[in-house]
Amino acid sequence: MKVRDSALAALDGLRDGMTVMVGGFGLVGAPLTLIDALCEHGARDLTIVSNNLGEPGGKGLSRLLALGRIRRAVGSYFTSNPEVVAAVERGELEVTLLPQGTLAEAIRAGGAGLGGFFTPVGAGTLLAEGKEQRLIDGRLHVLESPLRADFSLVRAWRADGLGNLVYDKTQQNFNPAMAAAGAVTVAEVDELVEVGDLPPATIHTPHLYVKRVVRAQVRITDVKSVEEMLR
Amino acid sequence: MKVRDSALAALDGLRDGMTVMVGGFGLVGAPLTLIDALCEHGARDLTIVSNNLGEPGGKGLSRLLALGRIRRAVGSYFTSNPEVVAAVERGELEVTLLPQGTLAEAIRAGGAGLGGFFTPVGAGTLLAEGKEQRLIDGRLHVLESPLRADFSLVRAWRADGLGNLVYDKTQQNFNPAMAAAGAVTVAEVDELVEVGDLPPATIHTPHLYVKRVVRAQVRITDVKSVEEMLR
Amino acid sequence: MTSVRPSVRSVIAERAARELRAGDVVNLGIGIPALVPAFVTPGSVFLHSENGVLGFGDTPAPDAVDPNLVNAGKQPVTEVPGSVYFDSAASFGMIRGGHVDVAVIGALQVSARGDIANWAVPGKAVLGVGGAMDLCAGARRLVVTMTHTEKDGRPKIVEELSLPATAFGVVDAVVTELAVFRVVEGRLVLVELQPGVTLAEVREKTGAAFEWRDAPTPEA
Amino acid sequence: MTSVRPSVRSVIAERAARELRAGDVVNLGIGIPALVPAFVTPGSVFLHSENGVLGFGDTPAPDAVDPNLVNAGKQPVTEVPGSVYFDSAASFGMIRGGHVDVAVIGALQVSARGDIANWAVPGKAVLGVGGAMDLCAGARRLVVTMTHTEKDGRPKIVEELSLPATAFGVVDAVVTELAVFRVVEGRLVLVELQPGVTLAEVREKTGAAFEWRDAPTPEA
Repeated sequence: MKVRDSALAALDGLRDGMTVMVGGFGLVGAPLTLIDALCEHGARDLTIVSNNLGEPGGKGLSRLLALGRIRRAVGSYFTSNPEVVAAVERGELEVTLLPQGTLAEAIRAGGAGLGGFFTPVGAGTLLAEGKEQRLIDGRLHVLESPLRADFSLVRAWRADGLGNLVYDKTQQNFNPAMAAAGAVTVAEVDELVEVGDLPPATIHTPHLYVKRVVRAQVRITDVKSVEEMLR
Repeated sequence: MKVRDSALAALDGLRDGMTVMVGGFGLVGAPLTLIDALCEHGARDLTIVSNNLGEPGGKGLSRLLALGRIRRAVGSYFTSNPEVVAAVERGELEVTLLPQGTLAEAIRAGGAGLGGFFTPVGAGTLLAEGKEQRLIDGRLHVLESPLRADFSLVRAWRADGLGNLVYDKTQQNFNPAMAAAGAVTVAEVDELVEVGDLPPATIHTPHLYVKRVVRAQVRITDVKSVEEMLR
Repeated sequence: MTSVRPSVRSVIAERAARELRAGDVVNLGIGIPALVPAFVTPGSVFLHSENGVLGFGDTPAPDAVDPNLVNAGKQPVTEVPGSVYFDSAASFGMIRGGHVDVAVIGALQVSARGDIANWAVPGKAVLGVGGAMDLCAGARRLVVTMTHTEKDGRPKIVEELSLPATAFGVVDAVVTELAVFRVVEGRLVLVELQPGVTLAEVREKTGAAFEWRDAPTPEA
Repeated sequence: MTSVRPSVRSVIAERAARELRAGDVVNLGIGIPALVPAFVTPGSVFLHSENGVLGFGDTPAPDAVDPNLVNAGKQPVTEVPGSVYFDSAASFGMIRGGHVDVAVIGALQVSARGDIANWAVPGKAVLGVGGAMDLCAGARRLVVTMTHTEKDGRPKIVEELSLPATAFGVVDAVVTELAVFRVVEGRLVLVELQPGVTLAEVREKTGAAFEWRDAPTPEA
């Protein structure tokens, strides 16, 4: 069975130096329970692939960063968290920046077994420096490489016992693509249901992508109040 | 409003020589009503992008082929229809063959604004001849180009008035990717429902991809009996 | 002639709203673009947000906030009839593939030929780009909203970008508190002066040559 | 030593079934692979079909056929608890990305180093490839099921393919009515003889050199 009793147990096999994808856009759809378990786990020198690194005040991945466990971050938007900016300025964190759509597409390409793709986004800009560029149909494109991970940590609303996942509203964001791009994908969910209870056409992440499932212990509202969300 | 009274009216603007994507795997998910309308419409010298060209006996796109309207077909599996094989042998039809997954991915790339992608599938084989190939991570890959169309004809189960689409079971196949890759996408559906009646997380094709919607007049069981399906 | 800031922002947002047509799929950036919905007939356009929603409504009341439903500014929004959710890869496929009719976005600089800079400032660590490049490169029409000049008076509309580019030749319209420009086949064209603004003022505060439509009397 | 055809096919399918492990995601080609489910404990593996379904059951009775639910052979199948539907691009992403544990597929030829030919015959118009290349290149394990030789006795297991290749170095196991081979680090290894078959017969009917595991007595 894929369901694990504890989030820490669900990280079995995760080691120093690994690449870990972590879902979420800000804290929405971020696997906060698994991030806490990752802090507890102790692995260091991690490469984290995530759109951003949590929010100020040690929320989400910002907590892992504060513990000094992240060596490199691959994402699109680190500016909103001053703790990330400070870590870069101190030379403690290396950052690889991609346009957000290129990040999403590179993760999808990783999961889908592609060797890379040409995109017009970012072509000719600073973010294309050192990358192959070419004109395609008269428009400059840049070649981007796929992203894959040793572990992918995702957040969903419901899972069945096989590991089929359904996400709630904009909780999806990077989670489905990351679920497919991780060698070991661990999902934390609000609800576990019986196999057959999820309508087959509504499943966002088919079970073949999910190795382990745990119950979510931390909800977004546990770390960020509605007042903060509306600010 | 996107809903049109007739399938023929929904093809307004379609002209000789255009590229038309047509959904379906065999006849499942094939827009049989719109294919009939395309036959009635009269446009010729068409390039059809479709996994296959219907089934023997003038079923689906095989009817359009018999009318001599298809100049070129891009797909993955034409062998199962002897009428297609005969048209090629008579020199009336030009065929471009792609591995089925490459076909699906090229259509997706077209809709998603990508300039091409590297795939290991087909690398080193006859189907990669004349295409750029390179080693990526020690494995030979072939560069494939995106596919786009002037019109995409798709088949779905339900649509709301905005053009949001939901497919039934394996009716999806190439339809969602094609819906995104057509300059003008026309959907034929079994049911038209009110805006708001389709649960937002269950919509397969968001309405921004769909320009026109018509009611399906022809169902798969109208052209193929259950006995034939089970044969 | 200069207004207080909030009013300038409103003037720009109100004019930008008139760039939208009924039925458009519209992606709004943060800042001034986020003010645009206040000037649009409710339900006349479909708001797209790159984190994975098409068709959403206003900010909810505090007791109606759904923490799993936010826009790209991480602000809570609301579901409306016809709302659709999808993942980031699909969402950026919509943007990159030209399926978003209009993006309204802020900028640091726009060049006469429609290049845009809105993500990086030289000398500062470049740690965020978000969806800016995707939206600038992918939206079918790109409407830039910005104040006409920097606070120190330096023009933001320039012959050549001095800041790192976000995308090249992609801007369709620029709306400021002074004027509206369009980029037509690589040429900058003044199409409208905001109420009370003179051509002379726009010339003075614009760092690029521009054409204008109605053959106005040449000025010195 | 030779059986009637249906029996040969069953022998191969039954042995191929033992290549599957509980919980495997399995894609079955047409022909002999389609016979494999008859030899698998129901529910012990998840069948994947490239037209967009994971987890499906047997052919339904005529009065229970759903025309919108078919496998890649266009045969009606049935929904089971846990079934998932998806589109072709997603489905081939699963295959190409290595998320399908085993593909069982027929072949015209297999080479000693695991190259496979199963889609084209020289001199005939090449008008169909379907998902063969995707499955051969993408499945985590590739099990080939085929009769050991052509009807005229020519071997199908060869040193070098003479037919157009589908993919290179991808075959993990070959199951015929005579034997089971594995390709281990580019070397062909005989691991099992079917009941009543001798090593001499396999040697005679195999067009490639092979190793075998249990150091059998050398034969002439």
